[in-house]
Amino acid sequence: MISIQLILLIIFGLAAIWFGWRVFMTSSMVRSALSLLASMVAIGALFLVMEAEFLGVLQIMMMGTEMSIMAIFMMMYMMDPGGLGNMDMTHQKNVSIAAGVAVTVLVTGAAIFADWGTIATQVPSPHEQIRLLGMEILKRSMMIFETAGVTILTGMIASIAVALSIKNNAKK
Amino acid sequence: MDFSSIPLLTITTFLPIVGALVVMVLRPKKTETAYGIGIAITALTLLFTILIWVRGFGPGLSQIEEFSWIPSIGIAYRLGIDGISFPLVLLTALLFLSALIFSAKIKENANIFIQLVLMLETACLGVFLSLDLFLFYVFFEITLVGMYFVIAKWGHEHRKKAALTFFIYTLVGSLFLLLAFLALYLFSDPNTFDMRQLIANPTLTGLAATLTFWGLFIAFAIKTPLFPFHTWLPLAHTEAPAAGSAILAGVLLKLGTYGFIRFPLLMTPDAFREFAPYVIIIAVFTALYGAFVALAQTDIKRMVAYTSVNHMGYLVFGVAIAAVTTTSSGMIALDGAVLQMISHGVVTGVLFLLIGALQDRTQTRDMAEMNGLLKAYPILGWLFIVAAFASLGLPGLAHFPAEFQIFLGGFDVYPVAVGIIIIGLPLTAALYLRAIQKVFLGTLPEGFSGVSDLNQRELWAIVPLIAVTVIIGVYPNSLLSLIHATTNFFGL
Amino acid sequence: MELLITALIIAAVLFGIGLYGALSQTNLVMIMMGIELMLGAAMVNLVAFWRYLHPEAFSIQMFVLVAMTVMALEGAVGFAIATQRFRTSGSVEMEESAELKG
Amino acid sequence: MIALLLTILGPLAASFWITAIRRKIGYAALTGSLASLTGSVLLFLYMLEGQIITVTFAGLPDFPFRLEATELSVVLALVVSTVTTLIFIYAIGYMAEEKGKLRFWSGISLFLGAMQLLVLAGDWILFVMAWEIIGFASYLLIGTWYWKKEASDASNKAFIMNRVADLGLYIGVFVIILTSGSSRIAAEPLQGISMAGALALLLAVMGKSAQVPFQSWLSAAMAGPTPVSALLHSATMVAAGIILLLKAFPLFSPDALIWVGTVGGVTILLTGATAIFSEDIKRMLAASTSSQLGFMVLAIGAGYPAAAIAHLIAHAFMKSSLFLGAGIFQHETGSTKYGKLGGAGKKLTLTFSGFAVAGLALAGIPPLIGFWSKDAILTAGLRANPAAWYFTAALTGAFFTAVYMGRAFGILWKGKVRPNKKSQQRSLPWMHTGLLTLVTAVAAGGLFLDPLIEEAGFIIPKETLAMISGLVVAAAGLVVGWFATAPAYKKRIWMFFRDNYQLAGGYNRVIVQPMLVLAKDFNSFETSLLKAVFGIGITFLAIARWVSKVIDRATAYVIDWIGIFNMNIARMSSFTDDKGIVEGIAGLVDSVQRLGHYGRKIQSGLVHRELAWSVYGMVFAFIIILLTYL
Amino acid sequence: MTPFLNSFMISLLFVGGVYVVAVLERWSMTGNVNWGGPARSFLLLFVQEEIKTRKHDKVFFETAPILFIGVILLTISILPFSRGSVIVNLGTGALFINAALVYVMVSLLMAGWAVNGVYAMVGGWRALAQLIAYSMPVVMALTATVMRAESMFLIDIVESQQSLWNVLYQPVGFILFYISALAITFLPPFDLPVAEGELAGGVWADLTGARKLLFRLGRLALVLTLSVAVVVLYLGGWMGPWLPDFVWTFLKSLLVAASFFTIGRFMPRIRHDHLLEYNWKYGVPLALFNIFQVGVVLLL
Repeated sequence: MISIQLILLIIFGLAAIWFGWRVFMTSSMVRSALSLLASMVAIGALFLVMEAEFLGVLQIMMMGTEMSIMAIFMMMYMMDPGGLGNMDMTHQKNVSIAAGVAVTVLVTGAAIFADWGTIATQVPSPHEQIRLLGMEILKRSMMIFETAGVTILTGMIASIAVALSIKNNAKK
Repeated sequence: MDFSSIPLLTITTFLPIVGALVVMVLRPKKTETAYGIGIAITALTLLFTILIWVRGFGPGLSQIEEFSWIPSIGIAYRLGIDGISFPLVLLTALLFLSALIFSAKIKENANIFIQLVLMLETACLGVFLSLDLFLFYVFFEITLVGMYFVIAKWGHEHRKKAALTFFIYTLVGSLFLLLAFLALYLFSDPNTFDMRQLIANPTLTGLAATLTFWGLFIAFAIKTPLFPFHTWLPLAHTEAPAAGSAILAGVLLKLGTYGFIRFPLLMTPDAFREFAPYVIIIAVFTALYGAFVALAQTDIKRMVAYTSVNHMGYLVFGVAIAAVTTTSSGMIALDGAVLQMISHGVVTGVLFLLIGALQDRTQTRDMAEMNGLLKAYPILGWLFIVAAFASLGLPGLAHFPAEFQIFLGGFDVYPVAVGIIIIGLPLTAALYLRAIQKVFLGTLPEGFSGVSDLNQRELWAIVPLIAVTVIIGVYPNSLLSLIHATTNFFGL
Repeated sequence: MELLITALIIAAVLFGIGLYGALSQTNLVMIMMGIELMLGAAMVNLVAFWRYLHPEAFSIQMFVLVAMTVMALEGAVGFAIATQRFRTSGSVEMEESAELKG
Repeated sequence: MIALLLTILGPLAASFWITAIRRKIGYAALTGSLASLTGSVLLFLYMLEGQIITVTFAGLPDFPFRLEATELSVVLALVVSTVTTLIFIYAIGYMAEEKGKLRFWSGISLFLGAMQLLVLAGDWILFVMAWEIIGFASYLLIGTWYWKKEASDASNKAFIMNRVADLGLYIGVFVIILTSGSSRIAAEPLQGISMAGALALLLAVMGKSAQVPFQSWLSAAMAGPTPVSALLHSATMVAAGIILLLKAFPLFSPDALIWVGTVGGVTILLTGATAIFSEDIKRMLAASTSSQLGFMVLAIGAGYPAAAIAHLIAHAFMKSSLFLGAGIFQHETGSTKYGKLGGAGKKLTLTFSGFAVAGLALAGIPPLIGFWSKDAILTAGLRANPAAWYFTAALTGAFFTAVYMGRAFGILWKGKVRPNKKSQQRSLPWMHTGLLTLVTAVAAGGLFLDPLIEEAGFIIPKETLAMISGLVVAAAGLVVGWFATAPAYKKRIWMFFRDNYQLAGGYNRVIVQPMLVLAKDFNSFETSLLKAVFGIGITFLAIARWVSKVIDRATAYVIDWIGIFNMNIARMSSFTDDKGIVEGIAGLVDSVQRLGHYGRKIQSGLVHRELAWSVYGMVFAFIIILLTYL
Repeated sequence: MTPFLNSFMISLLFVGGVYVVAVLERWSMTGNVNWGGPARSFLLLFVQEEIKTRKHDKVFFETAPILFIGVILLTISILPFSRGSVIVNLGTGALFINAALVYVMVSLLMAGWAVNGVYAMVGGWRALAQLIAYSMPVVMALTATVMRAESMFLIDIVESQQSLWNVLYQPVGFILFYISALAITFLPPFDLPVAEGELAGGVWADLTGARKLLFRLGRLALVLTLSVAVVVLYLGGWMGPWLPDFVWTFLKSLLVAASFFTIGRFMPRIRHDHLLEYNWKYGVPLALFNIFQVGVVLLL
């Protein structure tokens, strides 16, 4: 049977895929960045469809910021004038396509032929979800989550350290 | 939280490594501060061990601290303590404190030295406290690494050679150990690394037990060391820095003997009983051999090193006796053996520290080149004489109760063996007296420019150990009560 | 069932695209985009599994969070590296960066 | 209880004070000994009231330590503390201008404490401890002047000989404990001990109380200060052996006692002869000590411990006073050789008289104390079985005693006075006090001997025959000795007698050298063992070299594998031969480089290539997983 | 009320609110209240001819305004005017506000980039800079309020202020959120993206007609939305005596909006890099402190 959920899934899924495809098809940096953003938002929408409301919203929010930043970096490094510039920025195309297709096929095959046991129909309400997630994070998986936090901190420090200009150091 | 729920053992075990980290992070410019930190940490560790004592523990393995580590194959973080391991823990804490205080004169990369020593302490405590084969093995290996670097970096003239010999020998030993542990694990039912279960019901039988026993035996015989495997010991002891050899003789040898008691005696008792006569033969030979070779040495440090071979011979003899018989005499011998570990640790530690002080002053270890030093360094000399007599088993000092019990227990079972091994006593007496006469007695050579006698620091390091020696000598029950309770418990 | 499989297939395709991008692009930032896509696909998988297989296991959601963390992190570090490369070699073209050649 | 502890801990505390505080050392020691004395007196009074004080405290797990003030031990303790106190008084004077006060006083206090512990020990382990500590203290005391070669030698000799003999004690105690199941020293044990155990104990006794063939350390021990010798020879060190015999006497079986008696008799004769022919007053006294102790051992062997105790007490007083006198002579003349001492007696009349009284007592002239004790021993010999052997041995011994005492008198008195260095007036009073008090004890002791022994719970045997014969031989001996004062007997045979039958050197040849040789052999074996280990390393190294040739023709993986193998071997052998490790490393480096050469072909620094590689890996892994599922 | 009626009157409220806000805006610029002005300018813009720049990016050019107004409407739809009157009572409302409002800036970015012009693009990037600056404090401030309410339902958040309004309960959070709201609405002093003076209108420089209209309208709606958000989150929502609930919300929101405009008039423009600096150096720590303080107070 065709449930509304399935339809939404397919719609947003197609959207995500389409935008994802666009990412590498445009010759304009900002376009690709923003289409990646779109794709990510679609993924967030997928989450929402799959009733993981918190995650969906969070995904949408975070990606908004992140992809915009990506766009600005594109501008900075690629000097992309508004949409013109028609150069090809790809290499080892065949390998890449092969790899992409192969992986896709493999995973799809696995997804189709694997035997997923029973399918759950009911999930907790969003509010309940958030509560349970909080419990999970702060009780059982606290260690892991703290690790993630520490990782973030490390990443921040590391990226700042890397990005610091040597010239500045020399000057100081 | 109440006193009983504090994980004292874990704290005690990992306090030193924390200290090492502190040193590593702060990397103090002044070595004084570095040593301050190190000494404070070790002192704190000692305090914690004493707290453990105060908290008290039953005859069996108690104060267990356990949580799952690699549950899939039943490896867990298990710490526990009983009357056999606790005195060793105490010894370790005390000896490391003294060693660190004593070596506070080492100036070149003091920070790294301190870190290594602290790491070593953690490892040793871990070995004595861990109740899990895997954990035990890990700590066992760490001790190896730490000691290797201590010798190789801060040792004397042939340090590289010595360190490498030490490393290779003990590495081979731990290979056997690993195999034996795997055997213990595989043949236990249900498969477990938990030493408590392995002790509770030793399941090995037949050939497996035999092989396991010999594997363990070789591993620990190398560490202890016993006769054919002892050649690393004089090198290592002689070349290591004073504190290093004190730790090496005081604690690291005990890893082997402790292993003898903990594994072959408790986990493969039948095999041990079967092969005990051979072990006894080896032990007797080792004791006499060590005594004789020591008698022939001219290098005083080497001599002391060989005497520890001799003492280890007594010790293993006691353990083997305990394995042979289940009567009370076996228990007496085992008490003696355990006490022997402690007393040997303290006494030999003192001796090595004193020799280190001596070497700092005279720049030589050759007894022929020293004479009449008692006049120059009265305190050092007298402390050395006391320590030497303790080591040759003078009553009222640490070694006597131990050796007396070992021989007493042994005499019941193998009077002839005791008759032979006891010859070691006058031999050690002779060699120590010779050393004392050569080094301290006699007249001071002309124009001897005496450096000052033991200074405050060295006294602080050495005198407490001497005090402990005397205490054990005159009031052995202080430790023996604990030990005896445990040996009783294990029904040995 | 078909719901789950649909989600998984979507994820698979996204992953493939991301992979293609990561492999084919010459430009560091673009490569990062590909990686982001792949991560997104992974998250879709996770959420799908949570939704259709184990709604009670919230560690899955927790892992999605961790994955987002990783994405953000990857972005940050990637941009830092890009900045550094841009400073040193004036471009972020990976074709030109073969210092790691053995 | 307090008294018991006071007796033992008083001196020990004094010793501790001396080592730690280092002030007023002489007086501290004196107070310590006085404390001990008062303690023992208190004990004695308690004992008169008939109460036996016992202190038990935790020792080894199954064997608690116990102190027990039995009649015997109380009496002995009393004697010990009295004699020691007097000697201390003397020593304050004697040590006044000697070096090494600190060591001397601390050691001697420790010695006294240990001795009291030995006397009062109520269980064998404590007894062994006291026994050994006495040995240690004697080591310290004899080595008081450690910078003198002979002093340090003598101390070593004393300690090691005792140590060897102590093995006997260890074995014996093991036997005792294992047979009786407890370490307590029982007045009347359940069953005796085996022959072996008895002989082992006898060995210990021979070592401690310098019986043949262990007597040589005693004369060597003369290297120490005179008070030390006085102490060692009179009531403490050597007496320990006798005390051991007394405590273990109930355990001995008759045929074991025969051995004891034999040892005693032989010692009496041989060492008596030594004493006669010795040319040095202190050595003479030393030898005589051995022989007197022989008397005691003989008595015990004969089965009459009472006689032994009596003689022990008497001998304690006599011998200590003799030594003190000798010490004064030494101080005045600066030597102990008969040659130099000639006529010293004329000058120091007071000292000489004291010396003479003690000597006569030792020779066994009534009514001095020695007469009674010797008489008791003769009686014991007479009643023993076989009486012939025991009695003759004892009688001859008595004769010898008289002879060498007489000879000593002769030399001291008849020789011509020679002027010598001024006498230290400052220290003499102390010495005289000590000496004369002891002498009075010697003179008057005869009256108190019987009650004392009875208090100790024994009866002194008496026989008129013994008395008369003893008196006769004593008189005869004195006369012979008085006239046999020819300075030196140069004949080899006499020398042989004098020098303890070469046993001193004999030990060196019989025991010490072989031990050292053995040690040398072991050591060489040890070095060869090391060499062997190194040799293994070298062989491995050779293999390594050979293999490293093969490497060149091997493929990369084989290279790699052998390289690591090679490296291990090189490690193993590197401590013998540093070149080895170098070559091993070289081989490894070579192989690794080859491998790396292959590696770098796939290693393009390009990110996308690397990514592609990782993807291949991923796909591969994925397929594997799938296959495992299929 | 039926849901339909409910949503209808809410939208009515909004339209009215927006209109009033428009009047307020004029007043804040010119200083005199002119009730007809907004309507007139609305019509003017509506009939204005459309000028498209050369080589503009079609997709973005069309989508940007729609996205802009769309996200604002989304935000509106989850804000409760009273306990009953909310269109979508979202389980993650508090988070959603932020999530949606991020896209305001994204749309600005798109618009700025789409019209192929320098000023516009610069404006867009500035917008992004501001976004990076304030996103952190906003989320953290929201977190604090959610912590107090132990729920993300905006209604619960309002309920949680029964005893004490958040403005007093967590003043630091309020200030942060208030400033950030000002920045979100890129009103002066944060109006760099569309600064008339220095950037000739910035993002909007080259927009005309309906698109401009949409943006202006959207901006007005945005102001109202954020005022409502401030009210809901910090000023106790509909709580107040005598008057019906939604009226209270309405009045409070208008007051907040007025405060927005007035503040804008009396403050100098803050450069975006300064804004970044302040927000990251002081804003984030303050927000953290705020969370900490709320947590402590909660646990007490």
